[in-house]
Amino acid sequence: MSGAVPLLGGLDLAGLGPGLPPLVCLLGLLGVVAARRRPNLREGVSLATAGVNFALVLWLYARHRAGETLAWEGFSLAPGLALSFRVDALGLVFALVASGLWILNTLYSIGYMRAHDEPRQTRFYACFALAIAAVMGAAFSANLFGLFAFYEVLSLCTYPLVIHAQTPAARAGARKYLTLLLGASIGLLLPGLFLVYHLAGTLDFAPGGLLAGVAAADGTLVLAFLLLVYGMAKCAALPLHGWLPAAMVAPTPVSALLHAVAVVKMGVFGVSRVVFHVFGPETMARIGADDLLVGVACFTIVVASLIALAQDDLKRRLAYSTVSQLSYVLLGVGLGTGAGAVGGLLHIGMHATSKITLFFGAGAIYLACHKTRVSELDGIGRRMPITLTAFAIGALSMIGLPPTAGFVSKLFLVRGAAADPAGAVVLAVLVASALLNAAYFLPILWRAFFRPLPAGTEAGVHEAPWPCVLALSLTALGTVGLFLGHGPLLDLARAVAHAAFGGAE
Amino acid sequence: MDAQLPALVIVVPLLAALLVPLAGRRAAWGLVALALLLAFAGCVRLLVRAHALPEGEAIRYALGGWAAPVGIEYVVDRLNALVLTMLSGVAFLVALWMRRSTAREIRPPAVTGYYSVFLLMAAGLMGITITGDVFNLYVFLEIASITAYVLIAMGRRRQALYAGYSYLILGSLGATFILLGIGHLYMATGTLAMADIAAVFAREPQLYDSSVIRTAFAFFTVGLALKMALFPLHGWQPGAYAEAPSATSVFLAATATKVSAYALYRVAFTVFGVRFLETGLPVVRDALLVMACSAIVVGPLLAIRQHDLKRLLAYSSVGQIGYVVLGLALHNADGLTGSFLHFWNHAAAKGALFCVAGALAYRAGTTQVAALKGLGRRAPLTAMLLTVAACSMVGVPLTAGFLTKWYLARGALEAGQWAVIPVLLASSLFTAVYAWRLLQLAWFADEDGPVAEDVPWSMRAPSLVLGAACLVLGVAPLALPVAQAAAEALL
Amino acid sequence: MRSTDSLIVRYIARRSVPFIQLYALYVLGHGEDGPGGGFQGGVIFASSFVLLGLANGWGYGRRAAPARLLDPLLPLGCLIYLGIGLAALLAGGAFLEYGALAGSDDPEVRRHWHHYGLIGIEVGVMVTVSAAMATLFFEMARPARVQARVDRVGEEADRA
Amino acid sequence: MEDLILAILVALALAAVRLKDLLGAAAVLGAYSLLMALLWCRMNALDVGFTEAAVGAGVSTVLLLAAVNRVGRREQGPGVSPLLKPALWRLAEHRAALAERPDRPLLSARTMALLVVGLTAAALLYGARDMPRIGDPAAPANRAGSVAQHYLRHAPADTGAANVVTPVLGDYRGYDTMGETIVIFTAALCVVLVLRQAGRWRGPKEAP
Repeated sequence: MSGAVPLLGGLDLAGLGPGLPPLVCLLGLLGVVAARRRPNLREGVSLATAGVNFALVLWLYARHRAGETLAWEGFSLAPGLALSFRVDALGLVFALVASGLWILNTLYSIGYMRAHDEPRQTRFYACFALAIAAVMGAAFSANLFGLFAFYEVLSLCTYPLVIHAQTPAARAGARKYLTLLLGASIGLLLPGLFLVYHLAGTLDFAPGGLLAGVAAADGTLVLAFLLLVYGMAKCAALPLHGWLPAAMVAPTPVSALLHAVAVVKMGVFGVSRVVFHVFGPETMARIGADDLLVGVACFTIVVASLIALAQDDLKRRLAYSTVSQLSYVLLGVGLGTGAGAVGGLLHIGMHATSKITLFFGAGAIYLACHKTRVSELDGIGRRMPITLTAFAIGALSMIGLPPTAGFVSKLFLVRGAAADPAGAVVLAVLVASALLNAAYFLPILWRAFFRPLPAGTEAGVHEAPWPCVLALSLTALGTVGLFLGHGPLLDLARAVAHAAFGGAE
Repeated sequence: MDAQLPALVIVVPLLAALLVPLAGRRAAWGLVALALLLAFAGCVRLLVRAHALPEGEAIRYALGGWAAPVGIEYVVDRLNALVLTMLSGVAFLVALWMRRSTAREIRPPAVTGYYSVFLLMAAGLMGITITGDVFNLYVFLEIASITAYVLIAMGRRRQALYAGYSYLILGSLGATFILLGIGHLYMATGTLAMADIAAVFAREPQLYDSSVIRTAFAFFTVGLALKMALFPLHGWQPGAYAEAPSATSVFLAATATKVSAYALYRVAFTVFGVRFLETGLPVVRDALLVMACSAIVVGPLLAIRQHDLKRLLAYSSVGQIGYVVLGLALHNADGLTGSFLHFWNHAAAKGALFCVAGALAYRAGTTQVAALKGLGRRAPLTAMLLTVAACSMVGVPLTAGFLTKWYLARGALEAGQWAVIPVLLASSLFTAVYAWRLLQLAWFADEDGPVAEDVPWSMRAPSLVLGAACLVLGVAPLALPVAQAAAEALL
Repeated sequence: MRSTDSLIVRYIARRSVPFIQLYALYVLGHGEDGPGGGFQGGVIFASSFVLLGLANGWGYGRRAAPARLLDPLLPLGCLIYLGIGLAALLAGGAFLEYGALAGSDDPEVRRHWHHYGLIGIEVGVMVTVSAAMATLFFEMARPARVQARVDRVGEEADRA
Repeated sequence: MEDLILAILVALALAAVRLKDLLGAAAVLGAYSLLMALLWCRMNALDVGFTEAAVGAGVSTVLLLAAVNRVGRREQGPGVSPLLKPALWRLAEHRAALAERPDRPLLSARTMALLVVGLTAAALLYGARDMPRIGDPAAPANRAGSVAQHYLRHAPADTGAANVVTPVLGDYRGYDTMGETIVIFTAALCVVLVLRQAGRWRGPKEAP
């Protein structure tokens, strides 16, 4: 392997390749715990970990572009059960999005936690580090077992984050969060894993799907597909979406982590893996699983948007918006067309950037004036112009208007749907969804910018602490930036689609 | 000395057990630790040697110089080398762990006696495991049983006497059944050496239809099921584990019932032979499958309702022994591998959990679940230990418990026993419920209690070794090749 | 247990002790040629103390076989047994291979040593069994009055 | 003759179970052991008979007496023996009692005991169908080439002992005997640990 750095008597660090990011994050975890008595150092370690991690992912991306095959054998637990890592386009999409936004999320967390003077911050940062380690591990896992293992680790290590406040409400929310996620993964995902292994005799991802050549009854395969998709309840497909609104009790940086960066994206990333590398488009089409996925996605998009419309709590409204937006990804990968797949995968990044902006905005509003309800936001745009401008950008992206990131992915989705024989229904759903998105985001903006401040509140600019503002400004800029320059992501998504469907897009 | 190892790993602890009552208290503990360390080293060496042997061979040792079947022989193959290593390893760790704990829980004049009995129990369990002679198995079973009764009865509360007594009654019943089984077996075959009995069966397959042989097998199964607390014969276990002194609980829970399970494997596969299971008395196999599955589901379900940590863990053991027996009922290489792995995996996890209970008893003077409150702040390392071990019990991937479930599920699918999968999953879910409850208290309870320091390092270090084993065994398959080879050798 | 009131019973019990013990030794020695051996001999040996305890009172019997004598004897018998086994092992044979004690390959010598080994272990068995049986009896039969005193002493020892 | 002894044995066993007077029960058990010893002798197992007489009829009875001395003469508990009522009847009674006390087990200890004894007896009877007769030269244990035959042939030459039982116990299976000796040691040690200073200990004085 070129560029290998021989260290410590021949230990080939660079040879670890895709194993490096998770290992670095684990080191970060140790650093956080070691520095538990010195908050500045602890937060410094967190930020440094995030930065190094992003740099490593970029390095992997560069080498992947250069055409290198990057893999690390990792550990073999048992024959057929290994923790091994490989870099591929799909994994890079997830890894780039997560590790990039992670830096901003960490920055924002520091501001938020310090401003609130929250207790138990060491536990918070430690779990944060473990979460990103799990995300990196899942992104580069070369087999279904690794994906499952890191998926579980992420569920477990985000639980302390959700319950962070330890109030009765936080406990109840966290309980629902873990019950649903753990119940689904033990009750559905794990048997799905057993079934896949039983059918195929391997769990290693394969370009055309590891189940491609497997002779099995269609019914069994559909069962396996459903077990895997619903087992990954993190993708929040109805009716297993309940954990998402419940987890809103968490501190805002955690919500951002759950809803934008790590947890939900882990779910849709997992489903994409299942579609492309476990079943493969051919098998999907043969057993009708693609239509099934599209149906579930369409249903979720519409129903979740309708529910969002009825929410007054800002974060809950955002939560249901997330449920609905996630299904764009499922829709895209389920369409069975190249453009659809590109749109779905792009939406991982586009939605992440926009939704993190929205959550940062909501958190900043809460930090600055302790408001959580939509109905309380009258005139707030005048007091927090930067925050609300960023919020507006995020909202536009959700609706899918230019010049924001959401427009790009939705454009590809529309193209993909148009290429589908039964695309009319999907198109109708996409249009309806855009309207619904507008219906629940625009009133917020209207209240914030065009309604007067309620009587008795003093006017004047009163933004949240600077790290928060900085972070949300950056993500808002990123939302616009991704509209203008989404080249790397698009290339990667195209590579995945190309491998799956050939040249047609 | 290498050739004498099979005898020495048993004789050295026995010798120490006899010397301990004559020694002072401090020297006594040193003797215990030293003897068990030597035994552990010997067992590791035996494991390495047994694993290097070609398929179908074993290390044999003729006691008294009389080759079997005239004399008694020790036979070490991969399966029992695996169990021996587990036994001696756990015993050594518990010996290190118990010095401070017994000082608090056992009345001072009785401490050396306690050490002696503890060593005898360890040697008894190891003797059951290593022997190749069915009657010798019974002799060591007696040693292990009597010592277990009194190790339980020495608990500080009065109820400990009752717990020890009820185990005495049921355990004696089980031992009697086993003895009846041995008697019937001898009557039909005229020999007591396991290998020789198997040879008789191979020579005279019509014996499988003999009512004497069938009765023998039924007695063995019921007797050993009683000793291993297989549901619904688990009645003695929760009280016993809950009332016993902490060190006893750790050692008993980590090892004792598994040795009976091992004995069942040995009797079923080595003595009676695979063909007997398949054709001779398949109803026993089905019965074991049903019992194992009910244990796996009911154990954790009962555990959820408990308020005493040790009692909770005891009920969880009722469930876990189901995993160990399931392989026998599934009867294929993967299922057996899963069960054999569980010998180690469960020993590590349950040992660690009882160490947490012991630490609680040491510091808080109680083992109520509620006392876990705020453990994460008071004693972060102990709380981490609890977390890791609980995750392994649930079967979270990358912990040792997952590998067990993985292999058992594979075995079940292979055997066409689809119904076992929901059983495994339900058990994981129920286990997750009580594990979650414990962790919730340890990490996320409101912190109102006084801040006390963690237990002394002499207790922390051995328990952390057990906790680390839960992780290491989950990622690095140390036991796997041996377990797989042992499973294939049995079939 | 209290002593009986009958002087005759008490006297005869006391006087029969040596005969019982002699018989026990005979049973031990006779094990090679007929029924008997260390186990039976040990039981009979212990029964002499039991008889003393039954007839002359617990305290009388206990004084004849005090705990500080019996307690070390308990493991001692087993140690003799184990020691012979280990000696054979160290002499190059298997554990408990008495013939190896001879240290020679001559079958005649080996057979002699077999014999000695057998007697040695029988003695070991007898020591442990007799000490154990007597201990069992005296522990179980301990009168409540004595028990209360022992408890008190024990608690004082605990406190110290 | 054996049949008569066996019949008396069954009667004695029942009497031991039925007797409320523990001292009497201990005496009955002593008689039981003595008869067993007789039975062993009739089967030419003199060593076993001797041991049974010394241990079963002798020391065990005394130990039981000592225990009775500790716990009192009368057995406590319900006065009806399990044999007087059919098991099903008792089961029904327990169902009724269960309604009042949910923590009570479904079957009482006595019913359980009766069930266990019945099942064990059934299994033993089933097993007896194919049992070889006592002393049958064709039985596996007595056949030429069997271990027992080996002992009978070679024991005197191997060890120089005239009584075959002794070399079997002390030499061929000497390791078992060592184990049994350790069992005796263990039992005595255990009794000492439980009974000596039986008052409960409340832990070291310094507060935990």
